[in-house]
Amino acid sequence: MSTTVKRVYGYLAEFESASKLYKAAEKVRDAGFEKWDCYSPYPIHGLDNAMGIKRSILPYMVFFGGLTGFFTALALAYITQVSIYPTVVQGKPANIFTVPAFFPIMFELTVLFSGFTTLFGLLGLMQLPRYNHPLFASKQFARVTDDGFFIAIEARDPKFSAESTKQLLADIGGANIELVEDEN
Amino acid sequence: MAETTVKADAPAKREGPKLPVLEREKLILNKRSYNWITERICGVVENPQPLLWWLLFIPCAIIAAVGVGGGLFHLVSTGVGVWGNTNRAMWGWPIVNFVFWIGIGHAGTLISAILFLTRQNWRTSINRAAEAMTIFAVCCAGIFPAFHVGRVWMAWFLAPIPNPNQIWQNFKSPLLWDVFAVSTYFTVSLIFWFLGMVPDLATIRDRATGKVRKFLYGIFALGWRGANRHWSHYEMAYLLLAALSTPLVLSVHSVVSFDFATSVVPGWHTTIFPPYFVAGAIFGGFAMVLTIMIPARFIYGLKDLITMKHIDNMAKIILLTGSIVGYAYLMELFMAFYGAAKYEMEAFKLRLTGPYWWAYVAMMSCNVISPQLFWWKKCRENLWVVMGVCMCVNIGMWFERFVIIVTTLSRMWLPGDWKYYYPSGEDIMLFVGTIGMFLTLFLLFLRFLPCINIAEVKWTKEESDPHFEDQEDHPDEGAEKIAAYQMELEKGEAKA
Amino acid sequence: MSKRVWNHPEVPAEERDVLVWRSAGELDGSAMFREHLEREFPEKNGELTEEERELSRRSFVKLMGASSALAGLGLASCRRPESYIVPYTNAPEWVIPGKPLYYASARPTAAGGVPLLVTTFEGRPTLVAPNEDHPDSSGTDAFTQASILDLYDPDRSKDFLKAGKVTSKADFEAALKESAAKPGKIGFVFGEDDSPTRARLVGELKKKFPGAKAYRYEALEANRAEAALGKGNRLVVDFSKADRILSLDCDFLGLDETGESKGYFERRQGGSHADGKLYSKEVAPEEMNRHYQVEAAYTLTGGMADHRLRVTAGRVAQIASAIAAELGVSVPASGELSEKEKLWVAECAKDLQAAGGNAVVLAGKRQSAGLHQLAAAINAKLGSACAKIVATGRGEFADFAELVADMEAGALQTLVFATPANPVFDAPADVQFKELLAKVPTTIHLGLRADHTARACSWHVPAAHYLESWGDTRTASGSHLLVQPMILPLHGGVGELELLSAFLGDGSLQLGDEQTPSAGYDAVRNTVQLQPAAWTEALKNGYIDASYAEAEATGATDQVAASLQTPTPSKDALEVIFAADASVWDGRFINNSWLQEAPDPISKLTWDNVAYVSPKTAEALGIEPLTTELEPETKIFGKDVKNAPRPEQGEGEKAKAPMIEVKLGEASLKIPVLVSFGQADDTIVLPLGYGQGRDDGRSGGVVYDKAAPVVGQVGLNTGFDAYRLRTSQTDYLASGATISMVFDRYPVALTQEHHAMYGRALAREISTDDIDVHHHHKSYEEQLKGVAKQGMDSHMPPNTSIYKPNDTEGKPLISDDRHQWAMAIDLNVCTGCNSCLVACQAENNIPVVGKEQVAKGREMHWIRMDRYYAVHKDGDQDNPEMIPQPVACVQCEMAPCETVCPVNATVHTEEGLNAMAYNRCIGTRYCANNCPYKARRFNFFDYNKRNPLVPHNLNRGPWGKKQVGDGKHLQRNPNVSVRMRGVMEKCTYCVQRLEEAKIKQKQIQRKKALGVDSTKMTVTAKDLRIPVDSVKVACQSACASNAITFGNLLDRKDAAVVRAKDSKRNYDLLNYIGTLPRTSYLARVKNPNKELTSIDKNVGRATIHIH
Amino acid sequence: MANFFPRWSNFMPLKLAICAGAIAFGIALTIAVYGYGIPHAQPVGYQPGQPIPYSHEIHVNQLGMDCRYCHSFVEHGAHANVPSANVCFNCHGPNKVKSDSPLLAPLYDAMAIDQETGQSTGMEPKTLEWVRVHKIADYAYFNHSAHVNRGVSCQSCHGEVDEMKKVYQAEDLTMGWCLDCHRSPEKHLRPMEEVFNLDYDAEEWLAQNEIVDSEGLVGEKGQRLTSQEEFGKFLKVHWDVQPKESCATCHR
Repeated sequence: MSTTVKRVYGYLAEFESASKLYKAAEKVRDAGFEKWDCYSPYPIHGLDNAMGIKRSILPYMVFFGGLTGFFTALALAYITQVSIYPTVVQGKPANIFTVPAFFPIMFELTVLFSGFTTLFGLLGLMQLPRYNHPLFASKQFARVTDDGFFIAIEARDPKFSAESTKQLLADIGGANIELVEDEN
Repeated sequence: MAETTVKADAPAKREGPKLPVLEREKLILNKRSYNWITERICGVVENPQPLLWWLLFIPCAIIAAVGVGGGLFHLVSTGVGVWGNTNRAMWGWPIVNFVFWIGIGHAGTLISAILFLTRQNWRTSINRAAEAMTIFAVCCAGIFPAFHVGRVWMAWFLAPIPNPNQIWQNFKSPLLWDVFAVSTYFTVSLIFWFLGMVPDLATIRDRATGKVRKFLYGIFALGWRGANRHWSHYEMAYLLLAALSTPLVLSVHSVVSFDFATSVVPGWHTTIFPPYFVAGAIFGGFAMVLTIMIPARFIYGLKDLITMKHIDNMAKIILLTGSIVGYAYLMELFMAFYGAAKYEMEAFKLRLTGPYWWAYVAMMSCNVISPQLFWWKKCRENLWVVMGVCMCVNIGMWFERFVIIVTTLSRMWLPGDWKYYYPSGEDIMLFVGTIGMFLTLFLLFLRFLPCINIAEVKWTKEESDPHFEDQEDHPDEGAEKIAAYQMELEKGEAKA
Repeated sequence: MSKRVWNHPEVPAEERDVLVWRSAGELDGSAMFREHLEREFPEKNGELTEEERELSRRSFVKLMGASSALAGLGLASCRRPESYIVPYTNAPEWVIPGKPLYYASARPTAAGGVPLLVTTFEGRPTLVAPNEDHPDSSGTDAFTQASILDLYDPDRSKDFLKAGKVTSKADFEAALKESAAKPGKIGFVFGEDDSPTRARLVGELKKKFPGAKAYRYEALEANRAEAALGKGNRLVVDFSKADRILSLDCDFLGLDETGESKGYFERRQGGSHADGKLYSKEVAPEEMNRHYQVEAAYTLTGGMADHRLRVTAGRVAQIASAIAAELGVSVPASGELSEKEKLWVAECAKDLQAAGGNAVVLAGKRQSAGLHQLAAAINAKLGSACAKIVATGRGEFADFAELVADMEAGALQTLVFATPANPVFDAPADVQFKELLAKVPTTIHLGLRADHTARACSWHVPAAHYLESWGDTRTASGSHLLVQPMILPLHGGVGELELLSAFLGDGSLQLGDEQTPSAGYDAVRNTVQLQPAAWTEALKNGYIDASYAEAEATGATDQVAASLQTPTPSKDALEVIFAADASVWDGRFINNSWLQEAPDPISKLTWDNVAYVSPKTAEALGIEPLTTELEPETKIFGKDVKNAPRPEQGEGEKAKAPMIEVKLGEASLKIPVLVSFGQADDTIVLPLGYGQGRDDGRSGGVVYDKAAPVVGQVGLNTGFDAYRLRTSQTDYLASGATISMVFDRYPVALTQEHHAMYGRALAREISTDDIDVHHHHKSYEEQLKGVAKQGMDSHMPPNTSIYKPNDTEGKPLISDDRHQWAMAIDLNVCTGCNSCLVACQAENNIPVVGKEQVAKGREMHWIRMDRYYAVHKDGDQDNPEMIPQPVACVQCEMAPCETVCPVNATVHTEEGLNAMAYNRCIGTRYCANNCPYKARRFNFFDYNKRNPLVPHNLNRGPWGKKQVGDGKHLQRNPNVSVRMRGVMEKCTYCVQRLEEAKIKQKQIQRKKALGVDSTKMTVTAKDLRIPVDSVKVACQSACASNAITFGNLLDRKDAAVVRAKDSKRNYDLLNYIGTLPRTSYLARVKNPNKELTSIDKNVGRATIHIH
Repeated sequence: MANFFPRWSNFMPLKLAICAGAIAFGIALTIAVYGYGIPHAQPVGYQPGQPIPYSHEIHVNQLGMDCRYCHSFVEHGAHANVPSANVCFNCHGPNKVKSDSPLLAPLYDAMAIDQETGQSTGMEPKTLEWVRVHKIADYAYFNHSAHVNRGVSCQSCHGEVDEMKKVYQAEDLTMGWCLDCHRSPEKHLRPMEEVFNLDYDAEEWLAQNEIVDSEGLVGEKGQRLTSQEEFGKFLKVHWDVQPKESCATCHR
């Protein structure tokens, strides 16, 4: 058996239901913790408030993503159709008046770029994919995707202390409180 | 067929202000627990497949391989002439099939996106399967226009790639719009579908026992761990995608309809096409969702998740959209008559009475008349009737495209070139092949992926509400807030 | 691809027996020229296997001038494959690689030689066009246009045959020497064309071999007219003087020609071509001719007629005699006429009488000698100045009856066939020609095809095509045309004159090579007796001034009474009319795929012949299923709706005509049947020439023997042999036929299956007479004004566009200030003869697709020859108006096809052309859907690579039979891309010719510049504009009636096309969609007799009654 | 329960994405350079060996022969023909220039003449097969006469042929390259007399020949032209040179 000291990730506590989790979250928030999170099998309404998380900034990213798509399409169409090589098709004008014909593609590229921004923006914000995580080492944590509700408070949090944090979790109704360690 | 529905009890008594709340049917019956939901849905993926699955899968896979694989091989090696298209009907079955499939591919995104935006919580039980259907239908649809071109090996001419010839695409062509629209639609639908599935893949991952499963589901679950900081972004992303998909889904079929509407062809050149096509797509898409979900519901015992309420809701949408489509048909006829354009009038006269009258009759009776049965609750409750009407609608929607494309092209402007169009064996083979491919992919989807959105279904349970247990404990959440929250729920659900 | 194919073939010099021969003048000329002659064809006939022939032919294509050959296609490597430029070793004079050379020549036909201008590329003839320098030149028909394909026919006879077995040329030469030395009683059978050199040689032969006899025979030349006009005489009509024409079953614009028809068409234009300028005025009714036609079944001539009387063929003579009686010719009394006929006869006679010397009566060649005598008598009575009887050189030749008699009597020891006919197949059935042939010890057959006669003769000699051999011929009026070869015989064929010369000499064939001219050349030179300079000039012009001497008519009327004695047909005893086929003529073009695929101008049938009956007869005989209505109607809610259902015989690939059995005397024939509108009741029309070989088990044709093929791949299993019903007595008309239904149906490939315009004002027609239109009485002038306002156009507001077709600088997009191309098609003179269609096929490398594909609706002809029947609601439903309408790409200025192409493969040029970049096309076919005129054609298969003639072959794709290296490919125009599969194609106004002309104009500017300082020279748009009307497109030059006008809109009134478009008759097809087509149509004008409009209500109203 | 995925897997997706991106970029770059810049069908610098090592440098530069002596149809037809063997023979025939050079053996074989005796060998002529250097696609119909007759020199497309000991391809001959000139022909126009002068230099020529823009076609009226740019524009207007960009110009 190795005697290496493992790095502590934090405390994990289970809660009975969404309501209990909600209430517990408020308390952890009020206790001033920063590096902690709630875990649940489905999104719980209002938990963001209870945890004190700000609204996601994803919409702003997507807006600029969409804008990029829009201008890409406009530039692509206008430059190729009007500036570089205008062709005479059905006597349609080869100048600014031809832009209405590009609307469908401008729309589609706006959506396409927005879609990609959403996907990659989301992954970036969530810092996923992350396949290895200390919490996965916890046996009970596997129930988080089924019917488990958890709160984990990380050791990185300045307010974290081995004893009082555990006590806090117990106080707010956490069960099966477990010290989660990094595996290596 | 009798369906044993357990009438839901009145919701648990809540303190606080009394609100005039109508009693609602529950979306999940028999007060199933979270774990029951997980077990039931993941069970579909984890348990050995019923015999019926194999009995369906093997023939479908063979049909797909022969029909699509063999059909396309012959087509590409020999030429488009193996199809029935002629110098008169330059588009025939292939484009009919394309529009048919792309139409089917609309319900999925629609259910996911529009119903999400309008807070129709009943969508949660069906949206996953419907989205999968979208993806697979778009795959099937994509085959047709791609291989329909005479020189498929030159199809990259459609992509605006800088090239030494300095020649570009024609951005004024509806067909190029189509290329952009369909590929965008496919991409965004795929993102939507995949993102929606990530938490459920995590569920399966966490339940998996085998190493291969652990690895593969683990890879696609992206390391999801249900953290609320993730849920927060995730919900926003989902909302954004829904908001993007809604206009997209409307645009795609509008653009497909532009292929026809922007032409000068009598019978095509009509401004009613975009809304009419979109309504038709929703109509056909919902019918296809029902056609597939009703049997799946039986096979996998998902009756408590896909309830009669779901089916009833969908039947009502079919009735509504079917009536819109019927209105469009009649309006077309009226405009042809009222417009006093000889060729337009003739085109519609020939649709009604010409050599393809049977296709018109099939379209009218399947699309307009058969859904009218859904005015009666009895019919909406009888699954045999629902299934029958849905089959009719599937057939009718195919004929709608047939009427628009083939009937029009075989009797166009100059009688000197009128010629009847016959599909060839390869046409039929490829169409049947795509049906096989669609079913094969769908069966594989049932086999390997969660067919119902586990996370969202859990969320529709009443106890998922953090305020479910008692409200007093939340002094900072005033009664007004609760009322507003309830109102919001009502607004969305009263419709359903 | 193996490398050996591309190697330059090496053949010893003395064996180079096929070579390019460009102009006789040069051949005749200096030794230097001989040095310059270049070998083109490396093959050695008779010693190569079929495969080797194919290979070397392929090499031939690759060796053209600067064209390149690929070696070691570097598929594995990414390197560019090495290709070679193989220049001539000794460059021949005049040949500029890639540039065509034009030579004058002529095609001999029974109706009179056709003066031609042949286009050659590096020695390959690729296209024939009328020689417009010739005073008699009046276009070409479809047969002439397609005859060039016969030259390259892969199934052409290539081998000498002895008793049907392949033998060597040496064998034959030995036999010929023997024969020429001691031929015994020798006979020669020639075609019906008139060749002065042949006549001279025959004269010499008669001197050399006392008792030698010359005959003439072609299946469809019965020479009945000679009974009235005298032996060897023919009637030549000067149509330009003919004010009134009565045609008694004479298809003078179509299949039986009577002199040049140019004058007819000019008169049809009613003086609008005054002052030598086309369309300088409107059609003036008083200057138009009036054309009466009496016929049983529609002919192209009948379609042009102002008044068409529909009677059975047997009754034509009765009508003629009634007219003759009206005019005061003493004739036996004719049979009973109906009231309507009486009126028609009386008014027609009155009209003819009034025109006097400017009237002419023509009798059809299928009609009896009696009718010809009647016609001659009427002409004489009228004092017709436009009908001239001339003595041709053919009087010297004995006719077929004599040949048969001589053969039967065993009076011939040697018989030489040099006729294009195929007597074993096409001689009357009762003659039993094959048995007769056995009575002649030595028979030598000279022919392009190893046909039935070739197989039955003791010797067959592959003949040289008229583009490969020396010869001469005469036009209908007697102008002496020179036939000069464009190329040495591809397969070592022997010319007719060479064979005759061999008999005149010691029997050795002098075929000529690059060193020595052939015997035919000497023969022609000896005939014309011209000094070298004059000879060169004559070759350049293609003709020598000459004309036939006028002859006196015999004035005989001895057979008139007999001609009136024809039984009245009934449904149990039908009248049979044997007709020349518009695709294979008498059967000689059976292997010509262009003609086979060109739809019959009337029935629109391709690849087959069928029996035609009138709708009423079909109903009476109970022939089911056949659609007998022009615009079929269905009762819907008690109302008749014209709803264009599928014809009952099926449509498209499922069109299957019912089979009937026609019994005539002892003989019977199973043949499919179709309804023909405007045909006389109780008659059945059987086109001849088909059914030359069938191996599909059907009984209606000669059984095809693979070991002794009598017909090539093209003609195999096409049509039914109606010759077997034909006897010497009933060679054109027979009576007493019965029909019974056979429980069978036959797939037919029709290019048009709906025959009416269904109320759409497409092909427009007006009348010089007053007409009631929607209860308004409209004079000719009013109708003329209303042409552009017919149908939808009457109430559509003008199209307005919210966008202006401008570029970034606000200048119009179609901006070229030198050329703006446009075309006008004059329906007034278009007969619908297919000549343009075939010319287009030749010029633009349009592939043949085969019967299966045509049936599906995938024919590739860029010109679709629509033909509509129209009846007025009060008019005679059984005798509709027939009006053709050629539709090709109309080059819309606002072309709907362009905007929908996603890859910019079809865009507009600055000159108003709707260009098609084949190499950019990916084949979405959207353009074709959006084309209102349906003028686009798609290559559904690799028609150029795969052989479409083998059944189902195209569907086999890469496993199918190929046709690469097939001789037909030598005909290709090198200036037009050969399209691959998956590519859209269509008419672009022969853009290759336009570009060529524009470049030529630029070359001229430089030549001007070289004298002076080029920087001081100013070139303007006007200098770069090609001379007015100097470019002719292929269809235009082929057109016999000048119906197509093409030119530059910027030439203003100088250009014929602009004047045509300024005509009030001008209208745009489907004008109201706003496509602004550059091709417009000119409405047809009918010139009816006022007195007859009460019975002929359809005349001039083909569209005008349409709302 | 332990983590199924090892710790290093956390950065795998990012690494893979970067790798994939790099590879895609590399492919794109390769295509851009080799496909776009130098399309393999039109390799600039392609310089194959020829059956006879004919040197343009000697014939044109040293001997001063005109292009049209050999490429005789360049003014008249679409093709600038490669000379037939008898043209070479005009100078290199028996007892003429270099008639004994072994390099000329293929020429003598082509003419079927014995190089030593000058008599006919009586053998089958072995046709000369020159390796094609400049090739455009079969469906593009380039016409030499249309260009040289309008003041476009051989040099514009074929480069400094007079300097070439062995001919190579100087320009890429792609459609885009064609279009460049069709869009701005003024870069290549020169006096028609100088089209075949491969030593021509616009500025030198203009220095010797006074060309005055008297009509103000380029700039100010009466200005003396000095550069190719100005001169080209002047000639373009003067000669009404309007090269087309529409498909039918080259594709039929």
